[in-house]
Amino acid sequence: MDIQRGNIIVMDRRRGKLRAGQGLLQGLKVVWDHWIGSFRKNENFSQIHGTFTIEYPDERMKLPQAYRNMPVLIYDDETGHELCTACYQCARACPPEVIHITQAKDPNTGKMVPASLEFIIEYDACMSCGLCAEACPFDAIKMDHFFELATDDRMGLLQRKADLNRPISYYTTIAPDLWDEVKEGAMKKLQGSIKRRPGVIGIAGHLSDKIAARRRELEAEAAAAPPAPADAAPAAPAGKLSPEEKAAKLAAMRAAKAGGAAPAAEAPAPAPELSPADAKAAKLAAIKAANAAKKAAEASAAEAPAAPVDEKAAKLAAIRAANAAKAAAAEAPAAPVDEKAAKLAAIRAANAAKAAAAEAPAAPVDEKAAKLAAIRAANAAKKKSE
Amino acid sequence: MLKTEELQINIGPQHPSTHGVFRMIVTVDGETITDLKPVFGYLHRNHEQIAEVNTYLQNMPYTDRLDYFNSMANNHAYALAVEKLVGIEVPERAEYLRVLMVELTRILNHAGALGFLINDMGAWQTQLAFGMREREKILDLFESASGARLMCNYFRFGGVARDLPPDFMPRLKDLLIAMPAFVDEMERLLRENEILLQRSENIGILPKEVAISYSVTGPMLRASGVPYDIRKAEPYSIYDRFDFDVPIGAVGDVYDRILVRIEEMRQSKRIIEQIIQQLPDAQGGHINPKARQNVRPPAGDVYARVETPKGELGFYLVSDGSLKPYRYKVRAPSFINLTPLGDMCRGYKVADVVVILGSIDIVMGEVDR
Amino acid sequence: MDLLIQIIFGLLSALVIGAAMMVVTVRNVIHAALWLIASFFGVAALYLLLEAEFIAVVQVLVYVGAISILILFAIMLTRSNEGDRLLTKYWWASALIALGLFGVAFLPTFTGTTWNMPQPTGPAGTPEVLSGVEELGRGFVSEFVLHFEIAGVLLTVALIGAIVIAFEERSRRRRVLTLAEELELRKRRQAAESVD
Amino acid sequence: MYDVINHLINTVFGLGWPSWAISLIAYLLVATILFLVAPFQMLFLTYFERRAIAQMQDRIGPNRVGPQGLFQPVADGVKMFTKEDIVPDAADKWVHLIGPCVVVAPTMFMFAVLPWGPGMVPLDMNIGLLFFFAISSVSAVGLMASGWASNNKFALLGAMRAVAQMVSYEIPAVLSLLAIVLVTGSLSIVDLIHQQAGLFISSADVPGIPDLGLGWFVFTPVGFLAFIAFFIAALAEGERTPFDIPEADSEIVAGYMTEYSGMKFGLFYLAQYVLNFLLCAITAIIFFGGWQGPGVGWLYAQAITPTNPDGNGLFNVLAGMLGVFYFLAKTYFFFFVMVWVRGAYARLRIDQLMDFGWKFLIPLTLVNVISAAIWVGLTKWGAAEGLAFVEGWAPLMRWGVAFVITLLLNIAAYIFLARVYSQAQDERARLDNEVLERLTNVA
Amino acid sequence: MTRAIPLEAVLVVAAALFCIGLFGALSRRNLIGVLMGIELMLNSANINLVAFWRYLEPRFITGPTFAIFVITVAAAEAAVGLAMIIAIYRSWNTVNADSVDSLKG
Repeated sequence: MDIQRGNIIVMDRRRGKLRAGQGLLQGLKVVWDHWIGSFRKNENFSQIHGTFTIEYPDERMKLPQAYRNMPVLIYDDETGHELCTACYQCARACPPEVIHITQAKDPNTGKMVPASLEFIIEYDACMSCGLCAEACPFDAIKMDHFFELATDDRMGLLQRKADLNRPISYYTTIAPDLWDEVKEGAMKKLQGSIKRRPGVIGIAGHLSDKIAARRRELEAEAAAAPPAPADAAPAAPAGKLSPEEKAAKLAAMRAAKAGGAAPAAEAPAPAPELSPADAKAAKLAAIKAANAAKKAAEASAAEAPAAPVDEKAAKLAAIRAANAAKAAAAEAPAAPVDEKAAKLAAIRAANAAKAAAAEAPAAPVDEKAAKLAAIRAANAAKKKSE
Repeated sequence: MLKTEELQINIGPQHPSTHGVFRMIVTVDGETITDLKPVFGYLHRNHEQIAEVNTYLQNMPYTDRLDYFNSMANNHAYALAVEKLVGIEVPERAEYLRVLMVELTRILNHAGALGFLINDMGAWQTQLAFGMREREKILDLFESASGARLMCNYFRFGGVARDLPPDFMPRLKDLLIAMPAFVDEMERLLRENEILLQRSENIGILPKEVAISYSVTGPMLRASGVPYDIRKAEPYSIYDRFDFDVPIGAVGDVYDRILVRIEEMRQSKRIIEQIIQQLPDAQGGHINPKARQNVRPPAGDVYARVETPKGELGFYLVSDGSLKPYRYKVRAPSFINLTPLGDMCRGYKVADVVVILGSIDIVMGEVDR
Repeated sequence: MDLLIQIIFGLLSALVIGAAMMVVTVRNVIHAALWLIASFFGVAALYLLLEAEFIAVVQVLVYVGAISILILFAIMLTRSNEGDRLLTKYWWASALIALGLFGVAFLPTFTGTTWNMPQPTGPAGTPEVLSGVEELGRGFVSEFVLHFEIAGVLLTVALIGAIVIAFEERSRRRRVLTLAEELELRKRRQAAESVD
Repeated sequence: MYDVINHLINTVFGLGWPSWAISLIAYLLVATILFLVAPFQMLFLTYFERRAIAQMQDRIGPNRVGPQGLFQPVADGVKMFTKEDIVPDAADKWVHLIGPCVVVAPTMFMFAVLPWGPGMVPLDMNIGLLFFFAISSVSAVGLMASGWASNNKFALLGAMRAVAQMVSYEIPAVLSLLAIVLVTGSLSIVDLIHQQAGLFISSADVPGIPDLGLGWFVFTPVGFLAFIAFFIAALAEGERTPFDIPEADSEIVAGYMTEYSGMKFGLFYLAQYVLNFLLCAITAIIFFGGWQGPGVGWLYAQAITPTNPDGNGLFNVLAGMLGVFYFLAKTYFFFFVMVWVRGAYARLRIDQLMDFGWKFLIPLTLVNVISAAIWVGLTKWGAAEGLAFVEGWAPLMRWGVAFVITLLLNIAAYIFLARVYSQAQDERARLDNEVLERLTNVA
Repeated sequence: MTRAIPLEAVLVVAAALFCIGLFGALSRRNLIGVLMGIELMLNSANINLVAFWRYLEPRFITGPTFAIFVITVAAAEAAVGLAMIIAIYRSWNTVNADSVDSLKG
């Protein structure tokens, strides 16, 4: 039987050679080389000597970006909107069928809204195969890198939407390249779905009531006083816009685009004298413009290669940590005071703070801010638990 | 009490050296074995019934669990079967990536198998530690490419799930520097060692005719002297573009199986080197864009087979035109390589049973399915 | 100092005699064997007391190290159903004989006769010159060389005899054929049939 | 030790106790010291083994308990104590208890004749070596008893294998030492060491050699072959790889130790490691000159010894310390070789092991005894013993001729035996022709 | 040492051991029990030899040499005896002295 492009080798068993202990000595020699070599660390793949143990809790392996452990839901930091539009693609793609979604309904019109009311993943049955992340057209569900999931109660592994939400900033820290590939499409689709979401539906659980309160505050303020200058409140007041608001927003968008990479602090162009309703809309638009400008600035910061401006990213991260901390404090009243969710949020805040601290290489200021945020988160958790 | 009559020893499911949950009822006369009855099924997970309620793509992660030592090879077999059924053709770069991953699995499996075999002979995990170190390096490469070390789920219909990350190639080239040194060291430890020769020469002999009649495949068949390798006999995917040799043994005992596995590791390294030279770097070439992943194949059946490190893994799929396969049958090499164990062990000592089982190199996930 | 030695001698002889009694009376044969080993140790200590070091060590090496293991092996290889009666039917007769022998024959002879003890020649304190291992070795190759050779021959004869008696000949043991041998056998049979 | 205590009690406190009381105290004191040394050796050796074998496998080994994992054996010991001690109900309780004790006791006895340094030997018996091996054969009885007592088929099989192995490997061990005793002419271990002074040629053979304490027996062909045979037999005696059949977990689970847990299991563990230490020590003493080393001889010459009572005491301490250092260094090196062999080799099957012992090692040691006789004849005997022609030669010349002859004899024997042995192995494995012949015409 | 213990005491101990051995050899049903009895008797003979050597003429080596010869004979006898017992056990499947009463093989 002959084969192409290669020949058949009959293994030579070296019979007849005098076997008087030489093989044994070779074995000892090999083990001796390893004993001598093992007193230094094994650096890269090309070495076969040297100790290669990584003492887990102290030293950790650097996880590759494509590493996948458990699926999580992504929400946009600025608008607080979740990318998931409850299209059930991931539920259909999941082999062990562990994803359960219920779609949200518009309370007054009764129509279906492209947002998920409740999103459950049974972490204990999920085999983290990653098919859901590939099937999702809106890039709403991504695979996380967090594998320390030990828990003592089984129900702890039934993850609800509150436990699954992760901000985009967190995902960009763990898998930057993967997010860059899908960023444009995801953001465009997000804007599309935000338009079709009334009120606060579709906003990540822990942010929804804060944003609703913010909006009420804005209406009261707009109704009470003439259009005051747009305050730099970080809260992103985006809700379902009535038609004329939409027009104003379009104008503001165009202004922001015209303004180009103007630094965020530049005051929006003085709006022409408009009726009180228009005033409210204009003010809303102003704030929208400020946000857009800020996002542009932030985009520029992200685009700039290894931007020397580390402090700003660190400050941003610190602020975001503060938000998360404040969010932990203002737990959504609707969900029952759930001891574990608070603890989880506190841990996440601490992680985010630690991530922020790890991300800002040298600046002492950011460490202090991150530590501040972590402490505040811990206090919030403690206050919550009494 | 100890008159030398038939004594039944139960090398039971929890025995430290049966690879996974596998039980052997050995009847012994004095020290020599008169009869051996293998008992398995402890790891049966209803794999083929589950496959009938899953769509074609949903089955892909389940094929990782068949021979959990080399999941890439299982995916490759399943992907080939479905592509043949549906008629999707695979771009160049994807083919090269697939063969690269399968050959890396072969090195990984043989390093592990030799380590476990020497460990069964009582060598206190030294060769196993060396084998495991090389295996970890390859698993890290798999992790950076597919996302998981063991359950890779990396193959899709029409290509692979994701392209190689930028740091994959440099680490692969480093690995290929270490590979010849590792295989030579393993050979220096195993080939001349008098103790190992005494424990493995003329033990568990499987003559050529018996091997063929038992339809044994893979390194075990080649060790018995039959030069049958599917990559050469029926070259699938792009194996016809690489030149590599097929090692065969002379007697068909445990020692030949060790030598054949060591030589196969070298041949896999040769293939990987050729892949690195010929790898086209078309952007996005890792998958056929037109291939829809939730396929709906026309009614009909297909049988595709692949040369995994353990032998010939075949998938027989019958589709009735719906989204789910009507029948999903796996021809598992470990299961069929295990059947001659009873015959092979007869006449040898009790201590040899464990060595012969180790030389067959089975994984219970594939045997019980 | 003498009192100490007498105490030790009393203890040792009690150990030896007690262990021997147990060997004879205890029901379980394994326990009997273990008591036998205890009495061997007692006897070795006795030799040390009699300052015959080499004999004591050889006693430990041969009796405790080899013969007792031989006995234990034999007991384990021949575990038959435990005999209901420990002693044979006429055990009291043998007891009578033993006692009679001890009382009538040994005791009076040993205590009666006067042994001509050698008077200590040198001044009181000189240690007696004892024939240690050195002289023993020299004696073995000079005066007792014939006895030494005969003992050697005896040991080899015993060795070969034990093996021949105890060993099951190969033919009687059913030979289990391995797969390769069966194949070879089938080929030869076909060759044989095709010839005739 | 006796005179130190005597000086302490009689002169310092002037109590004037009888000499036997003082020697009793002295021996009691030495006994307690040895009883402390044995377990500590075991603790250190277990740690040393786990670290060394880990390094050989490119890993780190225990480093969490205490600094660099030093308290790991203590943790193992505590675990061993606290584990519940289960006695199988069908087993007879007494023999189950006596088994481990009889296994451990001899290993403590063997410390009695072990010289740690110049003049530091607990009991200098003139048949020390024979005593050492006589006592070591007693532990086989303990193995047998414990194997039988646990009333478990596997334990009994394991025990019988272990005892068969220990008894059958005692013969090559004692025979290889016989060769050395022939060369030195005395069974006492202390004399053995004294004869290993000198530089590569022991001063006993050629008096003029400067005494650097390096005249070890291993540099003579007789000694070298005896060393190899003895070390292999010691591996089998101490049940180390490649001869650790008794607790071969892959075949019969844990051999005779299966039914033991808790403290009794700890005793087996202690006995095994102390026995290994002692075997390494004896190898170091007999073939590598125990505490002999450069400087020890010179220091001991100035010290207070029976021969020169007016040396100053400081040198005693110095010589003692240097001697113990050399002794322990050599012993730990041999234990490292044992661990090294454990890391490198697989395990032999029980019948191959017996084959190797009886058909290769024992003939080898017998040949070595013959070459030892030639060595003694050429170097020591004169006309009195009938070797007149050797009388005139200079000691160096006689040593040289003896060296060459024994070297050739040993090498020839080794090659011949290796060839015969490997042919015998192939013969055993190949198809049994006459059985097949008989069966073919039977059908 | 000889002052402290009279020779007669040692001889009496040896005699006692001998008688117990004799009783064991004659009365035990188990063949191996009989063998153990014989071992005891040989041991007692050895004690006598050594005692006589130590007390009467310590300078001559006839006593210890014969003691060693007795030990070698005892070892050889034990080996052959046990081999016979095992052969008997294999053919008659019993180790009781009473039931082994016919000379058929």
